[in-house]
Amino acid sequence: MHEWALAESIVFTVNEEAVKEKLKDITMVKVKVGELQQIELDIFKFALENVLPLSSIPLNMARIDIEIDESTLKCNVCRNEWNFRDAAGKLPEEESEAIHFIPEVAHIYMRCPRCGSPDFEIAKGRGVWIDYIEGER
Amino acid sequence: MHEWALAESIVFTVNEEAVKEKLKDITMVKVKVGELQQIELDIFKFALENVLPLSSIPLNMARIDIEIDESTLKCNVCRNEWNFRDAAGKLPEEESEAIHFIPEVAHIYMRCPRCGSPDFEIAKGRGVWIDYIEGER
Amino acid sequence: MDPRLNIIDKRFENVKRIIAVSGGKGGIGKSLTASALALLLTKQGFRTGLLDLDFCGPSDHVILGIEGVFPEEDKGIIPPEVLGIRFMSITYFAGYNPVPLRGSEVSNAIIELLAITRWNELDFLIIDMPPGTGDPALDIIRLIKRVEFLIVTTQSRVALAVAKKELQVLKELGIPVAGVLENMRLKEQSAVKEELSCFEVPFLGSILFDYSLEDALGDPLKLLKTDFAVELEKIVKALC
Amino acid sequence: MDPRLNIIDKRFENVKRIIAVSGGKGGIGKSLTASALALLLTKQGFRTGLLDLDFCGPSDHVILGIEGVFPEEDKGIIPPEVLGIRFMSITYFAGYNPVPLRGSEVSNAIIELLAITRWNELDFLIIDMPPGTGDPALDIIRLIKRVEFLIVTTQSRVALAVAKKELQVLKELGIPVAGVLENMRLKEQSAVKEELSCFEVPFLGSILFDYSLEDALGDPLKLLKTDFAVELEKIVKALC
Ligand SMILES: Nc1ncnc2c1ncn2[C@@H]1O[C@H](COP(=O)(O)OP(=O)(O)O)[C@@H](O)[C@H]1O
Ligand SMILES: Nc1ncnc2c1ncn2[C@@H]1O[C@H](COP(=O)(O)OP(=O)(O)O)[C@@H](O)[C@H]1O
Ligand SMILES: [Mg+2]
Ligand SMILES: [Mg+2]
Ligand SMILES: [Mg+2]
Ligand SMILES: [Mg+2]
Ligand code: NI
Ligand code: NI
Ligand SMILES: [Zn+2]
Ligand SMILES: [Zn+2]
Repeated sequence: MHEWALAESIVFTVNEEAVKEKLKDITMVKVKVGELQQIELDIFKFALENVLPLSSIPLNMARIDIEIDESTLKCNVCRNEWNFRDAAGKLPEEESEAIHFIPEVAHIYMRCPRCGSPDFEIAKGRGVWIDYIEGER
Repeated sequence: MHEWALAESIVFTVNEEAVKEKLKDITMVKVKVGELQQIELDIFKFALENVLPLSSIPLNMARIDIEIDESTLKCNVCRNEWNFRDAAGKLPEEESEAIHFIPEVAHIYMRCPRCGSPDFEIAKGRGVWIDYIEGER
Repeated sequence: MDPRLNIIDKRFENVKRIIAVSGGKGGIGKSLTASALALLLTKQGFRTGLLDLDFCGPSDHVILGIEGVFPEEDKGIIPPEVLGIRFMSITYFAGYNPVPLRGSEVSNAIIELLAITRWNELDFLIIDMPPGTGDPALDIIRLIKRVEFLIVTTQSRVALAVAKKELQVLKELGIPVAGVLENMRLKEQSAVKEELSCFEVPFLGSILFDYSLEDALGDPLKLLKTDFAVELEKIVKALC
Repeated sequence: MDPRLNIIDKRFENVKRIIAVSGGKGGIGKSLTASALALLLTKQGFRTGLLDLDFCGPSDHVILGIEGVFPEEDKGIIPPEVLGIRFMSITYFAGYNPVPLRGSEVSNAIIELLAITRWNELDFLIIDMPPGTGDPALDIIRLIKRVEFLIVTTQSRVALAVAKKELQVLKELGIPVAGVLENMRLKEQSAVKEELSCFEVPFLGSILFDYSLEDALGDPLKLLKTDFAVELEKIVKALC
C-alpha cells in the first residue's frame, strides 16, 4: 500500500502550512486525487486516518475533503484532448499498476488516440494534490 | 533586426487561424510582447507593417493591438517572485542582447535575488505571443 | 497561441534534407559524427548547415574549433558560414557559461531558434542532438516534418540497450531512419548489426576506436585526416 | 500545493550520505562508477542504496545484471535488496520500453519516486545522474538538502568543457563536491587535474581505459575483478 506514503505527505504539508501561516486550527483541507493514479478512495482514506496521529496540529477526517480529479490528456502534436478513463480499459494490469505508482509512465503505455504520439501533456488529474488548506489563527 | 522573423510568425498564424476557423475578415489580433525579450515596439511595428503584405487575408495595423506583457519570474527553490525590469539594469549589454534573442538564456545570466538560484520559472512576459484573434465568418 | 510554431515549416522550405544525429545515449560520438558529417558534405560540394541542439553540453564548436563568430541579424538571424558550413549553436548566446535549463525551457529555446533562424538554401542540415528522448527529440519530431534520424551507437551493451529504445520510438512514429552507425568499435566481432536487424533500418557501417582523434579535436584539417573521418566519408556516400 | 515536496526530507532522514554521480556529459562512465561504487561500499560493509535517475537511458540494471525484482509495497515502496544493495530504478515501472518523457514529466516522476521510496537506514545512497544540467540535476539540488556531487570526466576536451560548466554551477550554489574522478584515461599525461584545479575540489584520481570492462558488464563478480573496480576501490577509501 503505497497510498500510505502519499497520505503522510498530506499530513506533513498541512503541518508545514500551519506553521508558515501561523494557523492554530485547521478547518478544511481539500485534497484532489488525480484519476490517472487510480487510487482507491477507501484505501487512501484508511491510510490517511492511520497517519493522522503524526500531525502536530489537530486534524480529523471530517475536515479533509477528498475528491477524484478527472484527467485531461492533451496531445502536444495534434492538440487532441482525451481522458484516462476512456482509454484505461485497454491497458494490461501490469501497465496500469505502473501508472498507479508513477503516473508519468502513462507516456510509455499510452498513445494519443488520434495521432499515435507519446508526446502528450497530463494537463489535469495526475495524482495527489492539495487544492487548499483553510484554518484559523 | 530579428523582430522581422517574429512579425512574420504573427502573420502566418493569423492566416492559419483564419483558414481553420473559416474567417473571412479579421477584426482584431491581440499580440503580447513579453518584457523579457526587450523588443522595441516601434521596431516591431515597423517590421509587422512590412510583412503584412505576406498575409493572404486583409490585415492592417489598426486591427493589431500590441501590448507589452510585464514579466514575472518565480524561483523554483525559494518561491520568490520578481520581475525582469527591476533586475535588468545590472546586466551587461551583451547578456541582455542574448536574452533578446533567446529569452531562456536569462537562466544563464540572472539569479533569484533572494536565494541565488538559476532554477526559476519565466511565469509571464517571456516573448511574442498571440492572446487572441477575432474575426467574422 | 504561440505564433512561432507556424513559421518553422517556412524556415526549412529550401532545405533539401534534414538529418538529426541521435542515439539515445551520451558519449557515443554523436557530436563528432554530426560535425565531421557537415565537414565532409561541404567538402563534397553540398551546401550544408549544422545545428547544435545539445544546449547543456554543446560540443560542435569545440570539435570544429569555431570561435569568434556571431549570427547576422537580417529579417531573423543568419547563421555565420564557418569552414563553408552554416553553423548555429546556443554558444552564441550562452558563451562558455553553464546552461542550467529545465526541459520546458530547452523546448522554448529550441522553438525560438527554429523560428528565427534563416537557413536559406541548403542541401543538408545536420542536427546534433543531445542524449535522451526528452524535449529536444520530441520537439524535432513534432516540429520538423521532414526530419530523418541517423542513429549512432557503440557495441557496448549499455549503449545498445538505449539505441534500441530510440529506434523503437522512431519506428512506432513512422519517422524515417537514414541508418545506424556503429562507432568506437574495439573488437573484431560485433553484434550491433544483428542486434538491430529487427528494426529494418540500413546498417551504415562500423568505425573503429580511433586513438588519434582526441589530438585532432579543434582542428578541422587534422580531423578530416583521421581514420574516423576517412571511414565516415565512405559511409556518407551511402547516405547521399 | 504539491504535498510530495514536504515528505522528501523525511525519506532521507536515516541516510547518512547522499552522493550524486554526475559530470554533465554522457558516456563518461557515470553509471559504471555509480554501480561499482555501490558494490564496493556494500563489500566494505556499508549499508548502501543505488538510485538510477537516468530515466531515458537507465543502465545500472544492465551493468549489475539485475533482473526479475520489484519493490515491495509497504507504507510506500521499499527498494528490493539485490547484491546487498537497495536498488531503485525506473525500469521497475518502464520495463524495457522507451521512456519518451519531457523534462517536466521527468521532474514529476523524480518527485514521486523520492516521495514514496522508503530507504530506511543507509550509510550511503548513490544516485546515478543522467547527462546534463536539466531537470534531474536541478531537482536533486533543490529537493535533497544534503546531497554531495561526485563529478566524473574524461580527459577529452569535449568532456572537460562540460564538466567545468557543471562544477561552476555547483560552486556558485555552494553544493559540496566530494571529488572529481578522471575516467577512461588513455594517455600517460593528462591535464584534467590542472584544468580543474581552479575549482578547488578534491581530485580523486584517474582510472585507465579498461579493455576488459565490456565483458564484465552484467556480471558483478567479474566487474569487481576488473582493473576499473580495483582502481575505484582505492579511490573509494578516500571518499569514506
Ligand atoms: N571513433 C572514435 N574513436 C575514439 N574516440 C571517439 C570516437 N568517436 C568519438 N570519440 C570520442 O568520444 C567522446 C564523445 O564523443 P561525442 O561526439 O562528444 O559524443 P556524444 O555527442 O554522443 O556525447 C569524445 O571525446 C570523442 O572525441
Ligand atoms: N574505464 C573504462 N574503460 C573502458 N570502458 C569504460 C570505462 N568506463 C566506462 N566505460 C564504458 O563506457 C560506456 C559508457 O559508460 P557509462 O557508465 O554508461 O557512462 P554514462 O553513465 O556517463 O553515460 C560503457 O560502455 C562503459 O562500459
Ligand atoms: Mg554531443
Ligand atoms: Mg553537441
Ligand atoms: Mg549513465
Ligand atoms: Mg544509469
Ligand atoms: Ni499502491
Ligand atoms: Ni533583434
Ligand atoms: Zn495527437
Ligand atoms: Zn530563490
